[in-house]
Amino acid sequence: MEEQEYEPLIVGFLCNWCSYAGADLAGTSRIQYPPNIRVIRVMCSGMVHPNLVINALTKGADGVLMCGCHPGDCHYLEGNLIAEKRAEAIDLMLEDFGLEPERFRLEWVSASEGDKFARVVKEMTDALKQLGPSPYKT
Amino acid sequence: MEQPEQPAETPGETEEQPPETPAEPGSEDLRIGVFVCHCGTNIGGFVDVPSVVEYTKTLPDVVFATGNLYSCAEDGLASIRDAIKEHKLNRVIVASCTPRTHGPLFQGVCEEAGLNKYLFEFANIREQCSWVHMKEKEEATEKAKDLVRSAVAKAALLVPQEEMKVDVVPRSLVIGGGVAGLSAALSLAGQRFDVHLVEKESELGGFTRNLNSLYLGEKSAEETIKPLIDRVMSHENITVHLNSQVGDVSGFIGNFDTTIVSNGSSQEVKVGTIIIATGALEYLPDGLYGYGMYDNVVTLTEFEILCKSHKLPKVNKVAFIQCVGSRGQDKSYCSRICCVISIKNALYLTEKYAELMGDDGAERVEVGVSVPEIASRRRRRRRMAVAEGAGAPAAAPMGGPEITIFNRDVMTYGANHEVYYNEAREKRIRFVRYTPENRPKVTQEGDKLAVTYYHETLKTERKLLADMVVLATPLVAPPDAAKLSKMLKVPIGRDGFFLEAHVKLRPIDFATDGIFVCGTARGPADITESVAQGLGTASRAAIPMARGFIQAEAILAQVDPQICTGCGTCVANCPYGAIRMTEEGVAEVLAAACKGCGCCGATCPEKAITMMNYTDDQLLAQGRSILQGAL
Amino acid sequence: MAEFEPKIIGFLCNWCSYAGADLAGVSRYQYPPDIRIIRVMCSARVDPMIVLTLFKEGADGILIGGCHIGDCHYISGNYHTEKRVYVVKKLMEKAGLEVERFRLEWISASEGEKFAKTVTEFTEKIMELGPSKVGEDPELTNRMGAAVDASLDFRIRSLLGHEVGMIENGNVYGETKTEEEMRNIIDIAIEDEFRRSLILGVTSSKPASAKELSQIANLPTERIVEHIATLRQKNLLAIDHVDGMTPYYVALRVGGD
Amino acid sequence: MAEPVGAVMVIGGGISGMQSSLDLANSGFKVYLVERGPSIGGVMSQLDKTFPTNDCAMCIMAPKLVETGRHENIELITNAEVEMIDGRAGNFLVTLKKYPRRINEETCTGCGVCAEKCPTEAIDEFNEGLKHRKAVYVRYPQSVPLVYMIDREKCIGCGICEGECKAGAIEYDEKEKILEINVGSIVLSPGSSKFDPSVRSEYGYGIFKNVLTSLEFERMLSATGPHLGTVVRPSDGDIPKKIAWIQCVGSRDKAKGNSYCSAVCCMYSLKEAIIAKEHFQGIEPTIFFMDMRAYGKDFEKYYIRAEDEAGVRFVRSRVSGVEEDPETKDLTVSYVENGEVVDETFNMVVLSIAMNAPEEAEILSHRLGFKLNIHKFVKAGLFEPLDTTKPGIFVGGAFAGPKDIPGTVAEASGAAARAANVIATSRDSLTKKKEYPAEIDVSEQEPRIGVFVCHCGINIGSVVDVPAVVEYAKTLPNVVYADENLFTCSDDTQTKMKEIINEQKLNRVIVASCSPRTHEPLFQETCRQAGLNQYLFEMANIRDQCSWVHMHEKEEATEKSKDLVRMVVAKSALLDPLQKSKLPVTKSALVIGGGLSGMTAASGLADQGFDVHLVEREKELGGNLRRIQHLLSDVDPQKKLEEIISKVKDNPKVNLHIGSKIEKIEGRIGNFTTTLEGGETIEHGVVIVATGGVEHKPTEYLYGENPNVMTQLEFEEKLTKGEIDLEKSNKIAMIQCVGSRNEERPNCSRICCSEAVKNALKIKEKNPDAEVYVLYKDIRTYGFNEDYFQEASEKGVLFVRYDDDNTPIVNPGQNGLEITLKDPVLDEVLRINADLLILSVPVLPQPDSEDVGRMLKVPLTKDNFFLEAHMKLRPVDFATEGVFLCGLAHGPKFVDESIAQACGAVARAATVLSKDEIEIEPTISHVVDENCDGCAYCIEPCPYDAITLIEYMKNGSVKKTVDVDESACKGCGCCQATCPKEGIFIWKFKLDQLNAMIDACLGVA
Repeated sequence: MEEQEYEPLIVGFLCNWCSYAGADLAGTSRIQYPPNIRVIRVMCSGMVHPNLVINALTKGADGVLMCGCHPGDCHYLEGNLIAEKRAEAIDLMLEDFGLEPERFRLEWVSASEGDKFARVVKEMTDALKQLGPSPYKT
Repeated sequence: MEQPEQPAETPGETEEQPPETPAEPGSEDLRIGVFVCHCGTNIGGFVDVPSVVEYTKTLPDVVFATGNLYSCAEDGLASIRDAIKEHKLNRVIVASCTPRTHGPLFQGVCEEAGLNKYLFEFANIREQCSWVHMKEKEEATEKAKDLVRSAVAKAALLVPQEEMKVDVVPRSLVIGGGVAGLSAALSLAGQRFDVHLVEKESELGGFTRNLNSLYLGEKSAEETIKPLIDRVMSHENITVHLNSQVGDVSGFIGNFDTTIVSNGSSQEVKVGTIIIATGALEYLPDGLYGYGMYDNVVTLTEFEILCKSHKLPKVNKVAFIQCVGSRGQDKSYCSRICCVISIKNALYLTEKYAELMGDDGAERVEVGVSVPEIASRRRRRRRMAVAEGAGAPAAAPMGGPEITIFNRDVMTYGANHEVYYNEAREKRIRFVRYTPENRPKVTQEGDKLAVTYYHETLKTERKLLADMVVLATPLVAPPDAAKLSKMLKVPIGRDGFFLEAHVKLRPIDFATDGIFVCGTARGPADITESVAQGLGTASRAAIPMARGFIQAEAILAQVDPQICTGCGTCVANCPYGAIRMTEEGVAEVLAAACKGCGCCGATCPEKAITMMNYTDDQLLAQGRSILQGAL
Repeated sequence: MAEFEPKIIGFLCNWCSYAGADLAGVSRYQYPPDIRIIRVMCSARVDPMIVLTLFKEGADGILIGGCHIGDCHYISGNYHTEKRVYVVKKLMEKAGLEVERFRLEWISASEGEKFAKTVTEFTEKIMELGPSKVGEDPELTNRMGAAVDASLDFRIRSLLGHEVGMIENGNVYGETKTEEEMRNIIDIAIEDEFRRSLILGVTSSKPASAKELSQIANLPTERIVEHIATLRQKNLLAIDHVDGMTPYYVALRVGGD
Repeated sequence: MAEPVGAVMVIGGGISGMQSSLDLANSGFKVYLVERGPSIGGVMSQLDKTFPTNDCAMCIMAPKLVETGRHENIELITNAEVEMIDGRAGNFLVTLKKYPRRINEETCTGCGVCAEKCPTEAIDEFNEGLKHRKAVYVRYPQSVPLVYMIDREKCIGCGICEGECKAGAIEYDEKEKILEINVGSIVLSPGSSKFDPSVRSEYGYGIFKNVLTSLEFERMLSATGPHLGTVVRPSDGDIPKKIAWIQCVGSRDKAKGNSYCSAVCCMYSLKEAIIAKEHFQGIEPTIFFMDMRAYGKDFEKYYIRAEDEAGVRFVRSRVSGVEEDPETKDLTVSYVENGEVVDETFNMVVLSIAMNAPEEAEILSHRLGFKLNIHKFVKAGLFEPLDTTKPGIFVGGAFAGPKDIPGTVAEASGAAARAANVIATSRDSLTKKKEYPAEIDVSEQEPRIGVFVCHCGINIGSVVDVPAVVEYAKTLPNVVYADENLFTCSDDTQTKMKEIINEQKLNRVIVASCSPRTHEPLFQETCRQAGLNQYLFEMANIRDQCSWVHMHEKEEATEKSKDLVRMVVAKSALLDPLQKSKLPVTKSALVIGGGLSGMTAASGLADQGFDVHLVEREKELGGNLRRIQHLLSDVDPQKKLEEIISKVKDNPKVNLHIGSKIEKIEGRIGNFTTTLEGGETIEHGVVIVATGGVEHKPTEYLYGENPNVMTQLEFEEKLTKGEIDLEKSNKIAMIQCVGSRNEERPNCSRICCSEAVKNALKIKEKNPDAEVYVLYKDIRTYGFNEDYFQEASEKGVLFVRYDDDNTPIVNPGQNGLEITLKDPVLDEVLRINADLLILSVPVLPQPDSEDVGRMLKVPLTKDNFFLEAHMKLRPVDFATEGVFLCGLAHGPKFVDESIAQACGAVARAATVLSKDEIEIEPTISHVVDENCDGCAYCIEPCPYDAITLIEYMKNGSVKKTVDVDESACKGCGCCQATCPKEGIFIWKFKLDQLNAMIDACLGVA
């Protein structure tokens, strides 16, 4: 990449039942958002090991977005609540790794919230542009 | 599709150092030369040419501008040629008369100087300026400047174009083996072109095979067409496909890919031209005048079949009713030939009466049911039971038949037909006029058919008891014409007949090049006319095949397949069938068929079509340049 | 004050009208010098977008000359021209630009006199109307912008492109549509798409509420709300902010940025 | 008699029809699901959220939609109607007329380009006319089947879609088709229709722009609705500040609408009010109602929350009219409050419109030969709630009477059970099982990856440079084959794919196209058919999440596609072939509880040929029904009870364990072992919990002190025994909500209002001159019972309202009981001297529910009723598989509701029992014994309690480790993410697989 404008790279973990479906709906509705995210489908947001997030961030991802079902909607009863607790832990870890809190975000996106998914990606992309590249980026 | 030939541009110069590639529009290397013509005093007398020249020099990208006394004179042309070379001009503008007459001349000069002729642009400052504003020299000069500026704006955006030649396959497909198709096929074969003749029936001859006698002819219909059929069948250049239909057609003039389907098997044939001679059918007047209800009510063609097969029952009083189902009764049109055919048959019956009614050994039968040809025609259509005892032949007294022709107008057009009409009257055939408000009515009365009619002169209702009623019905387009029309992308009119390109000047052409129509496929016609049209289409079709190639237009529509989504709007718009959908589902312009009108581009919903040499950018640049006003 | 010199552009088809204009010259029929001619091969080449764009950029009058119906060199081109002219006029009407500024005339190659007469009349008409207000009047300019956008709309263009065919040859179900039916269909499309273009045009520079848009577009607010729904479905419009209970909409620039 | 046909026709594809179809197809029957419209989903697909959980309707429904659409034994027949029917139960010949869709269902890929380009706009019925759709359309974006349809009425026939459709699916000349289908039984589930509120002209619907129906408002709220979830006034686009809901529009309205109560409107209005407020805080909702009928499970809590938390204002008053201010288009609502007419201005009015019988009710009844009731719903009996009057034809959902989604789903399952009953002997006769070639062993092979990149017509190809992605894919490690397809999902491409897999010896397959949510099963199927393990398949979503969302950044979209492919390739190389493990099923059921529900369930299962163990701890069968003496119907409950009991007793398949208590239940779906007190053990494959409930014993109102104070059930018993003389005791008062709707038990007990009405009518029947007072908070005679409430009012029963601030005071007086009550409407004190006081008390759960819950590891609600797996869509299931629920154990309900639910439990249980073995998804957790040190961190997060800590001897020492119950694990992966030592993982989502994706994404190979 050249000196021009820096394009952040976001790794997304989307739960299969709500958020991935919501991201699909953004597509079906042709809601445009910046092409900076790469989505990894997981069955539940509760499946995402904190190490995965930290790995991604320390290997050069500018941000990690984790999306799950709204509380109460989890396909696995309460996986998303576990993810939420874990997110708090991840936030703490970010500090240890010298990373800004904006680099990790947990959002609830339901299957009918295509627009919300698009908005979240756009907001996060904008925020990461402001923030500049990840210090781990080689 | 065969590969088009390489463009024929300046073949001699390929060896030399090629001229500098013209700069891309908008690049800094534009070098525009402008030649402003005095045209003697035609322009110079009203437009201040030197000031136009000076003004022109101030325009962007103009590197050379000069005046010429007569640009079109040999020295003028030479100066243009020299200037192109000397100043390395890559766009040339002549401001003088009209491109319609002088465009090709100056384009030629550009080519001689190694410049693609589509990099030439004209400004018409004579016909559309000096000559029409002779009293307003100042304004005329201003206008001339505007026109030159507008031409410069366009020239800056011109791109070189190439002309294409497309080979023509010297083979023709004739669809329909009636007299029209037979004549066309024979004529083409005689000119040494291969012909594939497709006939859906098992025999050639078409509608004529139904007929008995022919008017103005000595021989019977059968005898008349037999030699034609024989010659076609035996001609080495004609391949006859009986029991066959055209399954599919794609391609364009010179290169049509057609599929001929015969008895389930299909064959691919590549042809250069196509002639439609699919003919017409007789209208069956179900429910009119007792047709289908009373056996002895027959159509004209059925009457001929009866005569021809010697199955005419004993009849003495015969009534012909004209315009049955035509001229507004169902079909709106006049079927052109029925009047003369009714007269023909009336005369035939009169002349051959003794023979037809005599004891010639032929079985006298009930008409509708026992004559297989007619029975099968009717079976499907019969909806009402035959009245009991109907149709029993009456014992006709010997002597002569009494024939009445009920008509609205006797349309025996042309010299020969009128003679016929007079003859009929001499033979005491009665002509009774009726109006559409008071049509005759046919009912069964005992063993006779009662024709009740209103006598226009006597102003009373009269009744005629007839043994047989013959209905003159129109020719109608066959139902499969619509399918063929879709396949070939040529139009049919409201009545289902094929619609020619121009009613007056191109009566047997279609807008789509390479496809022609003749005979009753394009509307009612008699045999003479059908043959004439058949021969006409043969000669039209021969032109491109004889030349062997088509020079395609260079100013073509171009589809950007990246933008096109395949909505098909352009296909619906193109008068020439020159746009088709590719397998990828995007539009493609058939260079050989496109005429460059630009109709497609102006409505392309995706703006995926560019009309070369008249692009949106170019037209807008011209328009905007005009709006700028003098600087 | 300088005398008004109208800017009139003529699009003439090569085969009839341009030749007719030439004949006017050859015959020395004099006419006012304000017209500037652009030659096209067929009058059907003139995209409604081009006419509207030039009006939007200040043309005082535009004349299209084509062959008489039935005489078109390209068989049916002028028939299409007629339909396109209708769309242009409709959009001018919606935008509030005098439709008299646009004229279609059939002029054959032999009608030099008619050409001169047409131009004379047309120039007089334009003189009478005075200079185009486009550019001066920002609202008119906005509306003309919407007219140009609408002329590029897929829906209008595709309907326009199918109009003749559906009248002449019938639709995919083999039914022929009458001129009137097609005109109704196209009228609805023009109305819809013009309003939508206008909404997008207005909101691309400044967020606006449905009520404001209603005033600008001179259309009942309930209709505006329907158009807003359609535009939001297409993801062309979004709520910028809500002031009190009133949402303000902003046009979305198509694309990720 | 000939064997019955092993197929069922389900008519109507809403949530009810889908549930019936799935239950039947999953228990061995072929199903023809006939839908009038172009896609299934019914009214539920139009809803935004659902009460009382505020679940997103589409989110919870979509999996059922997809499963129905893809089920190999459900044949979807859309755009079709029943023409006629022949034959009898067991063998019907149904003639269907299928209307043309004009788009080929096989070839349409649902890409939507046709609709995008269609130049003709039409009113969008799915969005209740609040927006436009095109003349070629799908009903909603998640439609099943996802096949577009041409609206012939609106289509002008321009032909553009034909050109745009790259799949060549447009067929303008498609004609009507007649289909003849043989089935053994029929389930009717055509749903309901909407009441037309313009009939009630005083509300101005159709004239005033800002008066909407509740369904219109529902669409407004929906994120896929006309304004993407923003509620705006149609008149001017403003967000309405004050919104009024007017209840009972067309319901409880004999004059112009329906006499019955529509049963759902109170709740959906609460929901709409809450959600509207959630969407925009500034909204002030007001609900005008007569009685707030929050009678269902946890509904009352929802009602309380609406008032307390969401600030919904409730006005108990019938609105007399709505007027519009012509300037502002605001609406003035006139109503009576405290005896005075009040005019209040609102910005929007929502009419809670009634549920009518489906439009086609009469035609269906005529063509199929079953009878309707006076409301044009299906005529059914109280004890046969799912049977129509014609044998072999059954009814599910709203066609049997207005009801909410859980009721519908339970009934739909029940109708499936009834339908299966007829044809149980032909189970598995018409269903197909797919045959697959032997699986290729890839364990020793190096990865050979094939990548198929899809153009999806122009959906991907016009944005992403597909050939470039293909070329790029070829350069990736392990990729031995890459190519592009126009439509990868088309039939011909699938065939081609199979050939390529074999030719190229591929052992990993990747398709880069659309969403795995919709298409993964299809491609997995293709892999299986090619002999490749289906878990070696992966997808890259370069359409929904790339080309469609970056349409104007072609280069970036191409780059992103390459990245996505690279990521999936990286994962693919690490995939393992997985096998579904199979557990044998013990084909018998345990039913706990011998009341009405339990007996219905037991005989239902037995009738389908399964062995049943019915355990009842009392000495006698019958449960609460034994106490019920009369019903709101002519049926004699005791006679019916006898019939039911003898049916159970006479059935050889039912093993009765009367007077037995269960000591413990062990095992899991397919294989339970239950031990009874006394040591008898029972082996069974499923459990149905039908433990019932008990009547609450009140402490208030002199109950237990004064002999003339009794509960409704006691009254019934005494009346039947002749202990009460109504000639003497002719002043009778009833108090509702005694022990319910209070702090301790906030919920409503659902049935007491109707019971009170029932007994009041009984009293009036015996002594028309008796004075009967019913003191109530809200009269909740929902559904058709409203008619009885009206009847009681007409017969002179006096209904007097009280509220929590003014509860009745009962004192023993000289002339019987002295009851004083302050009437909140008239603001005067009412005194009643009653001979008898009857208390309407709630149904309580069995006191030992907790024990049963613990034994079965199933949860309870706060009220100690059993908690089903999902309030809306799994009303008779537990989250624990193989355990089902019905009757009062689930919550208070009527006889017919209990029976319907019991039948529902039968159908659900039959889906398990009909199988010889159950398959378990292999994408579940797996313990890595070497890494696991038994720290047990993973046990607590597991939502399914599927992990246990175990110890065993290894190399002479105790090794701690965890064990995963495969049949309980659902594969959510919470354990994997919790484990600090990589000691447990989820197949197909292993950490190294996910890490490989991250590395590939970041380019750090």
